[in-house]
Amino acid sequence: MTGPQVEVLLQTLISGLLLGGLYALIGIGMTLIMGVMKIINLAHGELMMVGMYIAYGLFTFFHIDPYLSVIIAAPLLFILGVLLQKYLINPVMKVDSILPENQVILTVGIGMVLANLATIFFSSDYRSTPVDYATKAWYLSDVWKSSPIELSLSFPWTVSFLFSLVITAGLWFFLTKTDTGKSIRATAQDNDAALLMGVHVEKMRVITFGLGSALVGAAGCLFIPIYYLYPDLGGQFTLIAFVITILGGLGSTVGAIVGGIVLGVFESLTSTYIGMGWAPVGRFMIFVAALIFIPGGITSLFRRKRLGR
Amino acid sequence: MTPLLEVKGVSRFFGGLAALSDVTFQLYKGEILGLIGPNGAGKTTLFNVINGFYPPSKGEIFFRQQKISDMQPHRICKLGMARTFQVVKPLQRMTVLDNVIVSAYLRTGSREKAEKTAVETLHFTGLFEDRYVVSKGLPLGRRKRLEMARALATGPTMILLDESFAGLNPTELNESIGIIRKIKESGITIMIIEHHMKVIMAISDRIVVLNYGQKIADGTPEQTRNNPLVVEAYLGDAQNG
Amino acid sequence: MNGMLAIKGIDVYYDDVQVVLDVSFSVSRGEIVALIGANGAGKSTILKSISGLIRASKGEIIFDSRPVHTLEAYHLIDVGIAHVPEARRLFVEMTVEENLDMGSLKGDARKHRAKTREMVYELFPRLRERRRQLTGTLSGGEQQMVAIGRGLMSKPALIMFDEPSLGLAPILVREIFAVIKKIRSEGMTVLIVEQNVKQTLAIADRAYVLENGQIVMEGTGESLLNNEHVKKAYLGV
Amino acid sequence: MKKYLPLILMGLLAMLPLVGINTYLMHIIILVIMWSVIGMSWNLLGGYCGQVSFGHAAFFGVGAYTAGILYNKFQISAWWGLPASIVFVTGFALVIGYICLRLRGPFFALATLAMGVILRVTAENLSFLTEGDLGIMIRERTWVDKTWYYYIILLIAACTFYLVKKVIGSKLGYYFVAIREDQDAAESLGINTTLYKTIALCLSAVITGMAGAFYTNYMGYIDPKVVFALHDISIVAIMIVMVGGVATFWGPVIGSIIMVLLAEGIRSIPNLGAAHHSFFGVLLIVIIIFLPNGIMGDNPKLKKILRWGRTP
Repeated sequence: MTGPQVEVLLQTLISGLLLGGLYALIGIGMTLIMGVMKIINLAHGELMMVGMYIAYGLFTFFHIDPYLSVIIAAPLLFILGVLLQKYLINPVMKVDSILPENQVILTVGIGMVLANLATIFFSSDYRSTPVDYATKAWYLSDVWKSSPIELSLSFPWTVSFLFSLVITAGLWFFLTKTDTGKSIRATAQDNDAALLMGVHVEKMRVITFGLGSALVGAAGCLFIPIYYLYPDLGGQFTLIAFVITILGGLGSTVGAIVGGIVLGVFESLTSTYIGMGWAPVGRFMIFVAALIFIPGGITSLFRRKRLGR
Repeated sequence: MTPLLEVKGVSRFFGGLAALSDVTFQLYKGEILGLIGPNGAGKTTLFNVINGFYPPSKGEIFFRQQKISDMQPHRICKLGMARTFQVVKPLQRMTVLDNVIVSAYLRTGSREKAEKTAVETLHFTGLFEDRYVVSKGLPLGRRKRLEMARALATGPTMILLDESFAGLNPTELNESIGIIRKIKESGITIMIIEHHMKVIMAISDRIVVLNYGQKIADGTPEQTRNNPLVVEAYLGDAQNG
Repeated sequence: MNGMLAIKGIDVYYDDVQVVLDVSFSVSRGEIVALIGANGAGKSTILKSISGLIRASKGEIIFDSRPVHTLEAYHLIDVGIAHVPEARRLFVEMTVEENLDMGSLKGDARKHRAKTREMVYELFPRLRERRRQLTGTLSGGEQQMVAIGRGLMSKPALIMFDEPSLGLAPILVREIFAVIKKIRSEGMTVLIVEQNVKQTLAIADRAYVLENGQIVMEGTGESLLNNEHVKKAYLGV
Repeated sequence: MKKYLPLILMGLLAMLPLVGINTYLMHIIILVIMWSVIGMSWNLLGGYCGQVSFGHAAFFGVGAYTAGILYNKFQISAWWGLPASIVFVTGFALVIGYICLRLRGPFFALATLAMGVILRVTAENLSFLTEGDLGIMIRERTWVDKTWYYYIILLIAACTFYLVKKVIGSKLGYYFVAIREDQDAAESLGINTTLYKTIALCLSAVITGMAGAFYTNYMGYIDPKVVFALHDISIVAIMIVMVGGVATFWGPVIGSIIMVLLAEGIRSIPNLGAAHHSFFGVLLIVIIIFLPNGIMGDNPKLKKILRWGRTP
């Protein structure tokens, strides 16, 4: 490989990794909800879109930095998630119908309303937050003068990535070190056993949906410095989240991180080497391949090794 | 005489744990074979392996001299082996008659013929009165019998019954025993999992006992009853007590 | 002896199928009481209705002279009832220690968590060695130990075991039964459901025999052990 | 009487153009009939066979593009798209079925949703074939008057209705419902569930694809965002069935009347037109919570509510 080729490849891998870190945050929210509630939330991307509009609004009207708006948007999304779960999703889970996919269709309805409300309030124009650091970047040649190749690290991408790492670490701490976190994991693994331990399972479901929404809302705030915003962007991210969960294995947080990164890198490679417009196709090729070849997701490969005696 | 069903050294692992290990037995035409064993001994797993839901991890199964251990359940059923489920699986929103018609369609494409077979089967199993009831609303006893009716309507040579008597009241129990005797008279071979010892001892020609996934006995009801291994498996040893 | 748990004429339905018919019995403080009977007799269902996983459609369940059949399942552990469920039902993607901790989420149990955990490790030294291991990777016997330990973590007054010997090799079964006896000697009351009739009756003070969702016989462990009907019910002798 | 209802209705509908109705009304009726066709086909797979598809736009789009590409690239009348779409859509359905039908329940639903998106993105990118985002325009419309379009879609609808009715009354229909009710039980009763699910998918896909081919001819313009739309095609197809009645013959017809009129109604109200997705979404939520099996499917329940309303 020639120098410039290596440069392109490395640059592609770096962008892929950064993107993947953000994807992981989106995927974790969905996988948590899927694990605990055994439903697929097709309004996930729309919740992210709501988070982005909150960050956009805070920036435009109050000049609050998007990264700072995480601490406002995430709690708001938490409340929105709790309300949705309590008053819409939960009642439907108890309804008997011919098609058990009712709850999935319900979340589609929720997503439609959210996207449409955004159109009504903000019109369907593309928006962005023109932060002054948007084009700032670090260059490899700044630190290593005689470097044979040139690589750059975009400032907002890197900061977003780091924030997503911090949030993921915080979540990991919550899930493994606190009783509430453990109760959520317990509910996902065995509903009845959790009840026997005195876990208020219904409450855990509500909290989980809130938490999943807050996570994806936070991801929205991290995306806004680097991405355009428009009301219909949600659907695309719902699918991304779903592809990640399939890739990583349903309900597995570690899987979601791995899945997110794999997807980010793969998409980045597709857009560099095949063309920008094809990135979504690459995304779904991975998805289809995962469905056919590793039905349990990437984590199932590890697990088989660990449990296989 | 060649056996109708031949299970040869079948093992089945789940995540490294053996639910069945090296199970071998034969079943001859016209027999009623009882399959017993304590809870968790692997009886239902054995049915699922024979009927094709799980491929065996090791070993082979032959039915009517054909290897069926690599076939899908629907092909095994077409070959003439039908089963019932321990946890009844009626097609909930269909009527009793429609449930049985679905099965009868296995051997015919015509609605008239399928309905005729279904009605005959319903008479045979005493469910005719309930034919227009939506099966969701059927009491358990009838649902268990619907499972049997459905299996019979596929025109089987052999039928696997998984706890068709559990939870029945004494009247229903006697009716079901009567039906099983009638099934045998009609020339269909039966393999049955059952916990009602009285029933299994009374109707079986031969009994296979499983414990921890292994076959620990194979013989007549009389032999089984007096087999110390079986007594221990059921009552547990009391050396510690 | 004073009555601790009293079951008064409960009926339980699964969907619309009746599995328990007008069952009444009682457990006194410090006793080991066994429910025995064939598969499908309704034993597990009775335990589940005590711990609130299934609701009895009729009848009352009184524990420490207060009705508990109206409580939500997650409150039962607060009144002092622990249920070690059939097939163990561990949180397989959690470590041994996390599983134990799940047993002590509330009140006093939470305060004494570390101390109780030590007690469990004393009881099952093997668990201490494996405390960082995921429970899904343990053997059946070890898993049963975790399940029992998890039940003990809430420091219950009454602990209910559902088929603790299920799927275990005879030597392990003996070990588990010895532990159950020890648990009682430390002041807990035990209600046990088992298919392993002989060993269960050997440790039980009293037992009830269930058939088709009804109690057909009761007596001391010893008297039932020698009862011809019990043998018949199980082996059709 | 009830037996002849479809025939009588057909007769009345066939005479409709003779009455002389205005072009706009005719357009609405054509849309209603086209959506009934899509609804009936979705119902065959989702309602009867229990395989909920979120990606029927994939089949609609492939049908539409078959017609469009035949016209645009091969200079043949786009009407040939109707027969040709049968072949192409079947091909696509087989591939999609191979990938998605191994999944159960909501995962099937999501996989089909992804398929719809894959096809849209592919159509956007394969510009040499599809003209990409520009779309394909049928420059010479066959008729100015809508009457003939009306008769063609009416004929397709009548055939679909007859086909669904025939299928559901036959062995095939019994097998579909058996699979919906319990896949394991169905398999153990000798039903090759993979095969029959594939058959249901292909039938459903082909009918939707023909509706798509008709759409190209009727509207004279297609682009990927329109014919592969998730919300405006795939979800509307589900809603028509959900609203009208899951696994009923008339449900999709009733559902499409309601949905088309609702959509047109909302669009015609000034200032509210933009909110039509919100109305759809809220309607969907309300239907799922209160009438989970649709208007026809929950007749007894609806009656009870009405009765309860009358006696305070």
